[in-house]
Amino acid sequence: MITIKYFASLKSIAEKEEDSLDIENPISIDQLSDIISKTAPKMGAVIREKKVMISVNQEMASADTIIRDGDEVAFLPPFSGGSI
Amino acid sequence: MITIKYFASLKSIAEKEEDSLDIENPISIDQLSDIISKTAPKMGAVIREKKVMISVNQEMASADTIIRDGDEVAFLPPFSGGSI
Amino acid sequence: MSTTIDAKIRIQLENFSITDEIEAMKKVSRNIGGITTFLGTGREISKGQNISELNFEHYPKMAEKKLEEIREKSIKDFGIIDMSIIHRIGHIDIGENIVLIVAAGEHRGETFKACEWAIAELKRTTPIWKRETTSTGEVWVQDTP
Amino acid sequence: MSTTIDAKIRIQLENFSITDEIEAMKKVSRNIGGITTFLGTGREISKGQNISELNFEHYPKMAEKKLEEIREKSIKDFGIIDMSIIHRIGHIDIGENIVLIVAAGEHRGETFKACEWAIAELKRTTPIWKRETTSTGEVWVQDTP
Repeated sequence: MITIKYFASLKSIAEKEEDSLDIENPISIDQLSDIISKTAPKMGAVIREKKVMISVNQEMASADTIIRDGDEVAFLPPFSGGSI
Repeated sequence: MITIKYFASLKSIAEKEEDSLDIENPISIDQLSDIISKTAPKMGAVIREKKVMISVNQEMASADTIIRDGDEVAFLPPFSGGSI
Repeated sequence: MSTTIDAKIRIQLENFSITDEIEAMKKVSRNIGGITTFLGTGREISKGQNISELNFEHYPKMAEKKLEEIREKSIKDFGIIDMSIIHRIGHIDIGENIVLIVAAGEHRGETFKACEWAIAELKRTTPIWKRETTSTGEVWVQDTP
Repeated sequence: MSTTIDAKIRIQLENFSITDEIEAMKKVSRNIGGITTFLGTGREISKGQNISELNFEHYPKMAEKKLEEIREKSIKDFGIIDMSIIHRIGHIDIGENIVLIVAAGEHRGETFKACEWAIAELKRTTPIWKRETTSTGEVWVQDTP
């Protein structure tokens, strides 16, 4: 089971805050993005256009980062920093 | 009458905090320094060695600044700034 | 989320006291001679639009981890004595405190450098998002002006 | 010497509250987004010697005038919204607050620059002197390390 988290503006695009995917693994972030695109094309487009950053287990990841059962993948829109 | 003020370490060198000099004026800071040197040679030496700054009426002055009756001349050792 | 004032990294709903945070920092060492602090507050106007309120959301665990990394790197790279970083989340009104960075050192130069670097790094690396409410609606702020 | 918190330039015997000073500053404008603060405190060790207490003396009128000049130049040259400068005089114990500079602006960059310039300029131009008491006696500090 892979946990997927969406934050800020992505919550309304994904229409959820969190998801649990029971998928074959290990797979790459790139492959995971393909799977998400099939069920959530709007979210897939945002990922493909690289408008988000992706973390795996709270560390920044890239398209070829490998994810495994139990991992937490998060899609992160650009940070606002919370101040000036 | 010219008011003279001494601050910080200069108070113990001049052995006073303030002085009133009833001298002919206008005169330059340079000439005033000569007068002070005669009665207070230690203070005169400190002034001659340029170890102090001098202000006239709370503005920085130089050796050729002219002082007049009623002016306040202050001898200022280097500032510590009060912090790091 | 912790509210213990001794914790040097905190993400919290409630407001903080700058005096209390500085006094807590002073207890770290008697060699502190300078403390530079940056406070970010809620501005009324953003890109010409009047803002009525702000809301902050964070990625728990990851945000705290990033703040701790910033703190440790500030101490190591700039030679300061210590740093604390506090960020509020949830609803914040105009003029209220949002984020506080306290950099304490023996001398002032390194505390200015560390504090300025830390707030820039926080904005760059810490998963915290801001939603502004204006007369035209709510919007997640995505750029870092 | 004034103790009114609304006065933006003060030289005073008593301690000050950083929170109160920042809250007073926030009232100046609702467009303040960043406030950089520098606090100078009494260090325990100076040039390897243990300091037991500090005493500050100032040249009344001239010191206030210089601080006001620093404030006005900071606002003009760096484009900040406002600045307050408070310096204590008289007896100060180790760890106590000595000087506070609060620089408020719309954006953080100018507040860091203005605050750092202001404390350097204060040390350079403001007639305030520090006497350190150590085990070997009392000494007026004449350099600006």
